[in-house]
Amino acid sequence: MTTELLIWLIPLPPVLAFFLIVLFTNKSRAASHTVAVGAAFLSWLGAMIVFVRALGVEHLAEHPFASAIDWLPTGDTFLQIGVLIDPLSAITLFFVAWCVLMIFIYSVGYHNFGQPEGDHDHAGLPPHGATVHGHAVPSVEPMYSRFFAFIGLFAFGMLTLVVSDNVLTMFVGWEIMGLCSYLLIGFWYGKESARNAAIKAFMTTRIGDVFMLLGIAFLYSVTGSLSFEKIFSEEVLHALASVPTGVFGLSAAGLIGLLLFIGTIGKSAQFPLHVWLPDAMEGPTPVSAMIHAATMVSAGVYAVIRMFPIISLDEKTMTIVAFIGAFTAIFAATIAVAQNDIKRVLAYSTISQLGFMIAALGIGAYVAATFHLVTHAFFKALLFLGSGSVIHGMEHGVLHTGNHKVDPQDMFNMGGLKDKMPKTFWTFLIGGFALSGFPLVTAGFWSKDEILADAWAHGHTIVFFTLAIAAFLTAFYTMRQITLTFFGEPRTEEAKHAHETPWTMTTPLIVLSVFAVGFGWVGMPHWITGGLVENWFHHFVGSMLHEHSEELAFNLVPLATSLIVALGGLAAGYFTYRNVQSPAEDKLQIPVLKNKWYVDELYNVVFIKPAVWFSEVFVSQWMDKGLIDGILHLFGPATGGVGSGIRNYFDLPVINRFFGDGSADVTWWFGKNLRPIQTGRIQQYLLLTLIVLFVVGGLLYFLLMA
Amino acid sequence: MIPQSWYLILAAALFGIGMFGVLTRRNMIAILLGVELMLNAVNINLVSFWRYSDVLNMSGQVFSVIVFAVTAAEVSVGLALVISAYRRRNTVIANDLDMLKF
Amino acid sequence: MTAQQIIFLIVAAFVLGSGVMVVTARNLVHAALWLVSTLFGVAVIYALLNANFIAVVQVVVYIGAIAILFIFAVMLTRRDMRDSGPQMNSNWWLGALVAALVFVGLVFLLQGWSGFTGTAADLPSGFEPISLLGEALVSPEAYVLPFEVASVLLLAALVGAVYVAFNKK
Amino acid sequence: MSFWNDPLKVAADWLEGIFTGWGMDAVLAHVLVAFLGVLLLIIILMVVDIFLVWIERKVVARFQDRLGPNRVGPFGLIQPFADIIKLIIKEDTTPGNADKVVYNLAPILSMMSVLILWAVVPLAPVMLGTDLNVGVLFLVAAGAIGTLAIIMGGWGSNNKFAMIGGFRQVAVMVSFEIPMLTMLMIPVIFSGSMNMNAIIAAQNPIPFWVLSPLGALIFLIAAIAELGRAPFDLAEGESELVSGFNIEYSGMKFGMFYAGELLHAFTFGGFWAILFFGGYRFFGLEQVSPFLAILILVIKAMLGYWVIMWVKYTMMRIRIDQMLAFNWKFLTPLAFALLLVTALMNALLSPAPTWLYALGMFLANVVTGWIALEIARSATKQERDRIEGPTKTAEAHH
Repeated sequence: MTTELLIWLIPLPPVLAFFLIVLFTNKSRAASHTVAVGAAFLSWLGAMIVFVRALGVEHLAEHPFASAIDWLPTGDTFLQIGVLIDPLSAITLFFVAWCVLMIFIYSVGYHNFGQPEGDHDHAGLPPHGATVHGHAVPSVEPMYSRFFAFIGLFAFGMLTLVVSDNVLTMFVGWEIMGLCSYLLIGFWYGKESARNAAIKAFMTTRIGDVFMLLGIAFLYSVTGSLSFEKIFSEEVLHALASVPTGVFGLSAAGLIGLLLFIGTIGKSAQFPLHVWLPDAMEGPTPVSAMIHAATMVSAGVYAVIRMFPIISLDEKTMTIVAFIGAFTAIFAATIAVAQNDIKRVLAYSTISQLGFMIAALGIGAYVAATFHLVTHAFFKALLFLGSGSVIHGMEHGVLHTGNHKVDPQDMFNMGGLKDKMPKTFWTFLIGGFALSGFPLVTAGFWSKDEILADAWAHGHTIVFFTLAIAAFLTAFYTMRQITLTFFGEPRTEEAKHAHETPWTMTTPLIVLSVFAVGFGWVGMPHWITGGLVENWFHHFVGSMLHEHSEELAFNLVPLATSLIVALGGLAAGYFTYRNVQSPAEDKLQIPVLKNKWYVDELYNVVFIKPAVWFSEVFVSQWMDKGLIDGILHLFGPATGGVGSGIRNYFDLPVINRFFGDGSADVTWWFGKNLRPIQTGRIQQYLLLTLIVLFVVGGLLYFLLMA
Repeated sequence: MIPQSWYLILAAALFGIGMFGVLTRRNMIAILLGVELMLNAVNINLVSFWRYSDVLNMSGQVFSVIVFAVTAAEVSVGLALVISAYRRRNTVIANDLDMLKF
Repeated sequence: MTAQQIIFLIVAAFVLGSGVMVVTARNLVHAALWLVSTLFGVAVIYALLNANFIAVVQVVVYIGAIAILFIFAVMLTRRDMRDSGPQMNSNWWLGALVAALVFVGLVFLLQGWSGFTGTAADLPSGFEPISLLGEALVSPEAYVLPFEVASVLLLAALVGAVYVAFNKK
Repeated sequence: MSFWNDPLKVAADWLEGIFTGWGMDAVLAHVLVAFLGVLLLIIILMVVDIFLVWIERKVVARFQDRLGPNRVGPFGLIQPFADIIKLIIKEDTTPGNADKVVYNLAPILSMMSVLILWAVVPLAPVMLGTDLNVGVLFLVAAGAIGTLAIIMGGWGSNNKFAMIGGFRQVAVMVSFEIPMLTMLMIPVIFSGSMNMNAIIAAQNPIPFWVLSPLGALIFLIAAIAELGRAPFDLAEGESELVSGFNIEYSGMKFGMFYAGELLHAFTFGGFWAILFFGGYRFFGLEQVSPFLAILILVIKAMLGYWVIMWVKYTMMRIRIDQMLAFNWKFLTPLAFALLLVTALMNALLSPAPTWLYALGMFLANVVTGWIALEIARSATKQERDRIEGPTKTAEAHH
């Protein structure tokens, strides 16, 4: 099979799985997850083959695997649909395939496959457990098959986005993911909070998507093409950079970049539009991992990286990008410090880490941003799946004690899980260390260090210090989380009875932890290895840019900074929370942080309240009920009068009597008189037909001849 | 040589005879016999048109082969219907099966 | 008048005579047997037209299958086999009139056609109508689709006939 | 050209010369000679037919450990003539209320359907009635007339036994026509022609029974069923239908049915030889003289006829439902499968050398037959278990 064909095929298995499950196998849980995991495995296999083949190609950036066919006719030309594997998409495909496969496998265990049906579970609510021989045991998810169908579609969206060779199909994948995130965040639609979160996520990302679509339309109108190959060619880029738009003094490239970047702000939950992401924790944990690590938010960053040649053309846009990234990084990190929900901490951490990547892109650190995207995907998937495992273990405890008031996600209800769930603990620790940037061994260290080094080397001091502080906070809240969750003594009865999760959940954790550590090594700067091994990642991804970025020389300041902030943050986190037993003892429960800087409240006051007021009071009360209804009420009686007049003097006598009853009478009369013709004797019919044919045919013949 | 008109007139006559049978016979099987005659008349036409135009163009023969197939289908279903009607109503007289009127 | 013409006239008279017997014979089995002889005559007509294959297929399909089916059907509906009542409708004269009109109309229309009295060209030497016919039947450029549709029709008729005639217990 | 090489042509030319010498029109003379040729063929066939009676009676006698006719003439050779005399002088009865025309027409048609077959039989490379390009189909067309004859005989006799016999025979003939027709296509595939002479010519150097032994076998089975001979002789079924469709016939009319059947069997033996055993071809001997070719063909046909007799006198009659089930559920699907396999293999192997082609065809036939037998065996086993299952438990109960 040619590589191009294989690339075409990669996104297909999950969508086929979606249809198979929805149409055929939704009654059988085992068949559904077999289909879904099998599809993910096929995609994974294809992705790995493509990745390995991509590695074997010299100058992949100049000669990518590409194939395209005509799709939508636009006048004389066609919008094309196609696939493209260059270094960037190859590396993205790599981590997406791994994370997706792991998450699929994990989902089997997470949804309690093999457990009995719940005693009083309903579709749309999380399973409440079943009673078997007097023991409470976890029960299987009622909408098990539906879940696999949805994440299949989700994976299809992401894979489509990654392999597409143009902005349009990328946007299609983007929107499929938007739909799936809505479906999956609201998976337990019986919960009001989940419903609201789904709507919030959908609406918020929609804001970004609208701008992105504007950007795509603008891009198409300026360049006449949406294919990456065309729009990233020298002449097009040059033209884009030189066309002024008159909007804030931006060039066309700047405006397009800005519009596309707003799409990313929505999708990757950057500062003004970040509010949906923490609420998205209402979905099942594999979904959180899917959204936060493997697919959706990565897609946002991927889009910016993909569009980097355009975005980087305008300094102003770059500044905005850098500012928003850096601000988001530190802003979300501060919030994460004060959260008690294990998944929420990770959610804010995701926002913060995405800020890192965006900031890195804003200062032009293309390779570093990509590197951090990949490492982050691995360790954040690991952390989310780990937290899901913890929650699962805690739910076990909750089922054991039967005290459903205890929130299994609150870290202050945990503690001492290290011994109960060793595999989860060790993998979570690896993930946490990678997130904090624990020096030298973890992947997170290398990627984060590269961002800091880039910022320092190019003189973006403000960005550098902001990110450094954010990195310190990252290490701090990560250690806080680990300490509260795993160390010390169990703080509740439930935590004492927590239980290690099944192999379907722990195996993905172990696999991902290998990557969380190991993937950093492909991007080690050459000074650490003494030049023995080249910085493969830099070499591979860096070839994407037209002017190859120089690898940075060794510099002590950023290295020392990352060492200090990582180790310092970890140490501070551990020592601060070593003995904390309850939220009251937590000194960092500052209201402003706890309440996420009141952004939701602000939005509530600035947007939602006025909107509600506008619709409820202005439109509904004044305009609709007052003005329009008033006019209508005037019309009502008038029309009624005219209508009754017409009815009495026209409708009843003329229409009903004459036309209605009259035509019926006539038809009845004809029917009655024609009835003898219908004898039921086929030969008579035929005879009659022929005679009529003769008469008509003869008449026509002679008339036409005459 | 025989002019084509002979064949066409023969076919027309056979068609007329068949039609007479269809229109006048009381027995349903006899009606179907008449239909057979009409179909044969059509086939004579088809084959003669093949012979009297371009013989390398086989359309006439092809269509007569298809008429064979259609005839076989028509007869099998038609006779099955006759037998079925005979089982239910005990008659094969077409005019006795006039339940489909008013 | 050539020998061929004489043969044609004899065969045509045979065909028409048998045809008339088909539609007038009181005994239905006789009618069916007269149909056989009509069909046989038509096969000879095909042979006169140099369509050997069609002629043989006419014998195989019509006499070997269709006529036999008719005879079977007549025998299975035996009650009316020796029906002594009239075999014609009361308005048979109207049918006869229409049939005659059809014949006259057809001939009238045909004689206005320019090719009506045309004669056939000689067959090219080495002419193999069977292989041409076979290729035309299975060639995608020619008639494979109608051919296949006809075969599907036959299958459907087979199933339908079995279903309709099946004696439900 | 001499009488030795092309006797028919020479004789015809000579006769035409004589007729035209009498002042006859050339065309008329040609037609007359053709008619005389047909007459000659029919006479020869009738003579052969008479000896077939003797052969049949001798062979059946040997099968049954008897001597057979041995009183009239040497080895009883004159016996058939005695039979004929008996049949002719017998009273010619016609049942009351019989449909006389149909009744009398049936034996004639029956005989005719056999004789007409010889129009396409190539006796020698240069000796055949007509070189029809659809000779193979003609075989089936003539069979259709035979079917008609039997149903006419069955119906015209105004006898229930005759009617049932006729029905049965027609059911058998109509259904076994399908595997037969299918198997006729196999020589057509190999030779690429429906012409009998072309089929024989294509059997050089490998006769078709090597390429398609299964096809030859199925053709033989279908032919026996077409003939209505044992084990497929339900139309006569002496023990149940007391002679079936020909119950009411006596005298020479019965004789025509009887002779027609024997000649038919011999004819099918001939066709079997032509289609699968190379016809008049025997190591180039047929090139020497047409008389030798005829001799070879007759010997081969006799062998085929002997096989048909062998089957007849060793097999018991099977029930009508079993026979139809055997055809529709086994023979017809097998024939279709074999036709498909043969056509595919032919397309596949046509570029291969001859020995490989022959080997591949042979193996394909063997494999197809083996698969069919396995399927049939397992189906039979299930059926037997279904039927005998309760019996066995009942025995165990005792």
